[in-house]
Amino acid sequence: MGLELFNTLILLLLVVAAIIALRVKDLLTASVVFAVYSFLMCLLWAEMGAVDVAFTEATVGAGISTVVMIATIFNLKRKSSD
Amino acid sequence: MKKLSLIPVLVVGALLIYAADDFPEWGNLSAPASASPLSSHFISNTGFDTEVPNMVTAVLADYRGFDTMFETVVVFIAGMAVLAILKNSSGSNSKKKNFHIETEPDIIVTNTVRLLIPVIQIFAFYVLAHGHVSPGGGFQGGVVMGASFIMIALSWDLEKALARFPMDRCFIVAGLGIVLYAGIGLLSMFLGGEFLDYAELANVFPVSREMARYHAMLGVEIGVGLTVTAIMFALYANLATEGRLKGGL
Amino acid sequence: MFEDGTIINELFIERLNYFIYVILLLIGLHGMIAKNNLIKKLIGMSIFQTAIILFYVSVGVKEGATIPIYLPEHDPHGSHASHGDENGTEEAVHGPVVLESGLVKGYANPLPHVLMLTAIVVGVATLGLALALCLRIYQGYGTIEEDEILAKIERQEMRLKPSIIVKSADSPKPKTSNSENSAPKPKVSSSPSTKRSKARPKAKAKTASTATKAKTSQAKSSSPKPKPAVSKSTTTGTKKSPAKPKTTASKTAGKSTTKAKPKPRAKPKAKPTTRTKATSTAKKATASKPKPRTPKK
Amino acid sequence: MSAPEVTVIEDIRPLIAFVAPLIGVLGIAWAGEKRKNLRETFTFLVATIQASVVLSMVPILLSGSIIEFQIWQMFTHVPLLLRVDGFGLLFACVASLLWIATTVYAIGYMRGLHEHAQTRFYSFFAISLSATIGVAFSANLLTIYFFYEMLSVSTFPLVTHMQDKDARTGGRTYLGYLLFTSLCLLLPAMSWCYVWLDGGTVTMDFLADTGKVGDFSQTTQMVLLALFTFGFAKAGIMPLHSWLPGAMVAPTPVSALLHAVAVVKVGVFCVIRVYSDIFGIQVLQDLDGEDWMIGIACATILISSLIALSQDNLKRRLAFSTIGQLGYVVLGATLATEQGVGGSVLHIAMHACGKITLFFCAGAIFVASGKKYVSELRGLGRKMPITMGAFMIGSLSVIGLPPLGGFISKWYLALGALDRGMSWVVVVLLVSSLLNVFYLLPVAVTAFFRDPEEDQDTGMKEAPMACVVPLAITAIGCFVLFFFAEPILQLVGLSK
Amino acid sequence: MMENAIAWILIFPLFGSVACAILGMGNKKICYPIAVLSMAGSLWGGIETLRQVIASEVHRVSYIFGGWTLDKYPRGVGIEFHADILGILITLVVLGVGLIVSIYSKLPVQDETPNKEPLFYTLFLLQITGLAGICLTGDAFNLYVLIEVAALTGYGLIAMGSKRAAAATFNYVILGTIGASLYLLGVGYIYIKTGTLNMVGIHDVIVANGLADSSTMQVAFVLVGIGILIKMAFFPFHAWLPNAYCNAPTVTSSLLAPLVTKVMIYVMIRMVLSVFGVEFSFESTLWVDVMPWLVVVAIICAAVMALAQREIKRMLAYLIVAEVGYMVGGVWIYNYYGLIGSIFHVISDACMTLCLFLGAGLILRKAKTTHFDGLRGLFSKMPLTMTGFFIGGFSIIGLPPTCGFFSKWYLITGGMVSQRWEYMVVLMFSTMVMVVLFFRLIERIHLAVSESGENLGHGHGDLGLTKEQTRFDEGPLSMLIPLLLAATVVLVVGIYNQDIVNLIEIFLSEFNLPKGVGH
Repeated sequence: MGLELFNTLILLLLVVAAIIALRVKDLLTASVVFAVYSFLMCLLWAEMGAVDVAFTEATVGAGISTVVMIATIFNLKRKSSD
Repeated sequence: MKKLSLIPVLVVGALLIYAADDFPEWGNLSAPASASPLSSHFISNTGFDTEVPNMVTAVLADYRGFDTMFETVVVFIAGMAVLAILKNSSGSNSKKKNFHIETEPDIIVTNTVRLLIPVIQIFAFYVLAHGHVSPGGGFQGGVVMGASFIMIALSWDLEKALARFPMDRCFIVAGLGIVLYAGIGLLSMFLGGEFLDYAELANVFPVSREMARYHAMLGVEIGVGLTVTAIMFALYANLATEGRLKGGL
Repeated sequence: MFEDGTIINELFIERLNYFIYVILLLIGLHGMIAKNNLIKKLIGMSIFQTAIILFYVSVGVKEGATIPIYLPEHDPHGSHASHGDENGTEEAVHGPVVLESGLVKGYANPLPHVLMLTAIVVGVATLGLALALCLRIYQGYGTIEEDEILAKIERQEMRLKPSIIVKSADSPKPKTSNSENSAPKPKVSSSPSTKRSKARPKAKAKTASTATKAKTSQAKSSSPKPKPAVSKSTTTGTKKSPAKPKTTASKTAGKSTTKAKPKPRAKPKAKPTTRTKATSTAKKATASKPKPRTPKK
Repeated sequence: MSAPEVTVIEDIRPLIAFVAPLIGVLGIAWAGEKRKNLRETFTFLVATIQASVVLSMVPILLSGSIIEFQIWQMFTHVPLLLRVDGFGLLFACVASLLWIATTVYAIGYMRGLHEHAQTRFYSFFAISLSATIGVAFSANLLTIYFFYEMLSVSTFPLVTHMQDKDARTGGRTYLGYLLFTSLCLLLPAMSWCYVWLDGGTVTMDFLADTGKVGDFSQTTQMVLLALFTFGFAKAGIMPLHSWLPGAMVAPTPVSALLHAVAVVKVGVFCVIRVYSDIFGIQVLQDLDGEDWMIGIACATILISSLIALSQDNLKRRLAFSTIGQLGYVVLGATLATEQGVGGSVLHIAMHACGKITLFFCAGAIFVASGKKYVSELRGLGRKMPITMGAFMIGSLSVIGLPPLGGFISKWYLALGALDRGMSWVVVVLLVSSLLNVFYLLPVAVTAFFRDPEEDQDTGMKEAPMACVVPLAITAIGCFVLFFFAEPILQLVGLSK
Repeated sequence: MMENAIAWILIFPLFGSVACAILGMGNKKICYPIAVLSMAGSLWGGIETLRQVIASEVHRVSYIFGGWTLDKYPRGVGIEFHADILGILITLVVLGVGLIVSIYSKLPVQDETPNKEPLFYTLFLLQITGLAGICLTGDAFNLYVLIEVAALTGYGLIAMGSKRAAAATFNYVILGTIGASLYLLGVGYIYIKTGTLNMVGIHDVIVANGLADSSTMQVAFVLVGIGILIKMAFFPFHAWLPNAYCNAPTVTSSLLAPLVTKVMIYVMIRMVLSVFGVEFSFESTLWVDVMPWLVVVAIICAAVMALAQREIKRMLAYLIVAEVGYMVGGVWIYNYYGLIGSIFHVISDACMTLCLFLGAGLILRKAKTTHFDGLRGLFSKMPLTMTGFFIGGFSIIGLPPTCGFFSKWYLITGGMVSQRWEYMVVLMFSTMVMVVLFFRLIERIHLAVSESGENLGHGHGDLGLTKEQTRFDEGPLSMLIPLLLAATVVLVVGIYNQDIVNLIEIFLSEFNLPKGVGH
């Protein structure tokens, strides 16, 4: 049951993180929030027993793609209209 | 536009919910996906076929090795495409950086990183080599390794990282990774099996067919690792500097 | 669908994963379609893909199953590796044994995990490529807001209507970038198409050479002339670009505006891939490009 | 009415007759503008070869056998098959013989006017002729469709030869009508026949599958009949006729050969094929709504003649007269009697000879005097007696007075109408002949018996020899055909 | 070597691309020969495989990677290459087009993407790899990976074009990713119900467990279908195609335009027939009733939009969208002839689109423009190019004996058989539109008349052009020969269509499709 609760909690947080990542006006914040989203996702998968997927998501989703995204945003306008 | 775009979204949503009603029970053992001869074969025979404890690695690198080869190719393509898009598209005409890094690299950061880098890289090798018995494998290892170079670039500057890992060498390494992977497959094909039939390597190496698969998997994982390392770093280097490989973060 | 209470109910109780994944998928999809900022579109894309991955992983879940790695007692490579040979196939002579079917349900289904590893990789590859495209678009149009980009493309199409040759000879119209965010531009650009088309062939003549020359000159720092433009250019994106045509125009003082017209068009041409018709001023202009960056380190 | 017992001979000559012009094109293109004489020699050579090959097949036909040659297998059951039967051979003879005359004429005409791009002109001329021969020798619907389309496309550069605004308008109407009808009416009609008969095993062969259409319901047959009749818009049946006057922007040799002989005759040839070899006389006579077709044909005849009356441009007047005459041919086919079909077959030959004479004359007048309007021709007969005399003969032949070819064909048509018990058709024939008199004779009359205005340049005389000789020959041909009607009928009769 | 021919099809371009990437760094000149050679080798593999397929009594070659053969392991453990006649035919089309384009590519690549040859050829060869793999694979997920391989290379190749191309490519990326992801999701839905990813296995399970009425499978069908429709630029989803192809480099558009959409149509046919099965797809879904009408809308809109274009490449792009409508319709009118028609049209349309785009590339190179206003007098300037180009055009119109006529014939016949009059009418309509398009083009080139209709020049064939504008000036041979080759192929495929159709009939004989009249 504890796992159930953990599961549900993460799922809800995921939705929140996703919405924030898409709504916030500052792209830098958005990408960081997206990293949080990825990390939550990684936790969720680890909890579901998909350790390899979780590992990959941790390195890629929360790691590389965030770094790359931020590196790109530094070359772009940081503000977004939506 | 925004309002309009809701329509397809909601249609898709309705479809998916409609189907979700029909899904088997959550985590049901007798669900087709879990009870299919496929998954049970993977679970029961992985050890028998390949002696690899980590089924995911075995399925990834051997049973579905063909997929993984193209997964590596996809990474390779991404690197090449990014280079193709950004190469000598001489930089931004109207560019206001969010902020510039004028200062020398910070002493604390650089020293910490100097301590961390070896650990990270060793860890990367561990992840790669230990992927047979624990979570991890070529891809994750490669990403960690690439991240270590990115870390150099972040804490000093890109030139320092590129001095250790020049861009053209990046792509040569990436290419070699694919050559290693497909080459092992090709070798096993020349030895009389199908493409990627690692078991045939037992004809030349003094190991059983299972151990041949076991070791060949390590080989292809290394190939994946090489490609991913190089491309991840190349991605960062090109994107951070719009392909000029100068300045950047 | 939604008024059907039972579905909602059980969705929330047993199949929360399936429900949430649908929500995430829709959020991502909406982000991809409706968001105006390209980066936001990409974030939406990633959410979209991770949602699908979540679905696959949920498919692989089994009640009370552990991760798909053999426990030590089942480890084929451990103690079991040495004995065996029930079924007389020579593979099994000193190979491990097949896991008893009873134990199979103890392990999660590895196949979806494998598929999703691949999917994640594809996702990051697509992301990287798309980010590169964003950079390229930003260089071209000075913005990453979709509507503004479309507006600029529209204006550029309008402007190019009169001239056939330039419009379709090579659709690359890179120079638009700084033409768009400059008010005086359209007036200049309303030069008779014949001028442009005449300027074209002689420009094409020195295609390859200028391309390479431009690149090399780009590397080393350049003539002091473009300095003022650069200093202006460090104010803001929009204010800077009017400065650029002015510099080129000042260089080509004495020439009529229509004759000077191809120059700003030509300058950025030296940068992108396709055939460049760079004139001497164009090369100087490109050479000035790295300038603002050189003090930066 | 197919006669399966005729012996079939495998022979490559039909293919030669078809391919020879195509090979000639290479020579023509190679010679180019530089070597005019060489180029025109090539044209003449090819025309002669084609004609001789065609003629060399006449004895075989007369000996009571037919020639076949299969080019390749198109569909599972449908070969691209060439077959020479009497009817096709007759048409081939007419086309190829008149091509020789036209070649000579064209040399005179094009040089006389110093036309541009003559190489292109001769090349596409040859291509369209080979297409015509292909139509004449086709053995089934799809084969005929192939060459039909080939003809449509290859004549486009000839129609738009002048490359100016009028050429564009003319070319647009030309292709618009022809391709629209062939792609949107003919194609469905054919696929309908192929698929719905015996589950797609029917080849729509002109010998084997005659009358198979009878398995359809009456309405279906009627729809098919309409689709085919209007699908072959080259036949110029009334609602779909206006491409023909539009195509008159072409140089006169083109108008003469293609739009008085090859193209339009290909249209009616196809129509006759469909009526007599796809439907078959029996089926047609049992078909109720078929009288409509007769009515449409008659309407075409009358209306076009009336329009022709009002035309002052000589070539346009001739064009509308052509439409009327095509109406005769279609009428004969729709009558669906031995006599009627025979009449229309004859009329193809007779009218070809007569009408090409008229066009030659119009062209000659244009070359000599640059006049293209009837009202300008006053007193021209004195200046160019041969031309106008030939014109007179041609008109009489088209009107249908003995001892000229036109008479016989109309006679047979009348007989056919009477067989069918449709006396009103005979009335239509008489009226239209009267109209012909009204719109054709005045031309010659003004030319001969009206005094020219004085401000005319007096130095005008006959057109160059190369123009006059052919039209004289064809004029004589009108006489000759009158006496050779029987052999022609016999030749055709062998295949029917 | 021989028994692995099917693997060589992919191995050649794969290694070729890596070789381009590594050796190309040293000297760029080496990339072109590598590309041509590996394409030739790959084509050899394809022909060899075709021979094997025809030789085998089941007309199928099944090749399982990694040696997880069916005798020792359950189906689907390894990834299977499943080459039936249809698959290998389309593969040969892909390889043939690839070879021709690779020969053609020498000069355009040098000029349009200077000092990017290694990158270009690497992506080029990987594109071929992906497309050929799509045609051959028998594994639903592997298909997804290969689709992504083809898509990513496509993005890269297109984006090398121009700045304008970058924006166009971004739309392509978004739409393409949506499409591919929807397909992936559909595969997931299939997997959750069938537990396998092997196409044959899926079909067996569907038949065995009677999943036809399971809502999950229905949704999976819809998801896969929509995903593929997006990828093939079917009308409502076509937005990415025109801009992408117009702003791409010449070689890219000549490679992608003939192949990408056609291959995706092949995937649809494969999914409909082999994976879901005839009964499922046609009997138990609404698509049979809906799709033909969507096709009608698609073809009409695409044709009208094509009419509005004044620029060759853009016009061609919309033509492709219309042609896609043809082929989709041919599948969904659901009968034997319609399927023959659309399969044969996939082949012939690839040939003629290749012809047209190669021609457009040459025109662009020589006339410096592909806008209608710049084309006058090209017949005398570059007659051979124009001949090749318009052979393709006549094929699109559907004039015999080009291959376009025969495919159109079968499509019309199919519509006739299943009495889909609306489909036939719209075919006629678009045919007329194509007539207008191409003969208007001929007019603009051939006549001395401006579009608004006043005479230019002064009569007698004077086009109002200078001497050197109409002087004979053909493109370089390395580009001209491939074009003429393609034109010849268009004619040859038309003339020998019988043999190809026989092969297609062998393939279709194993499905019970309504054959008779008005079933």
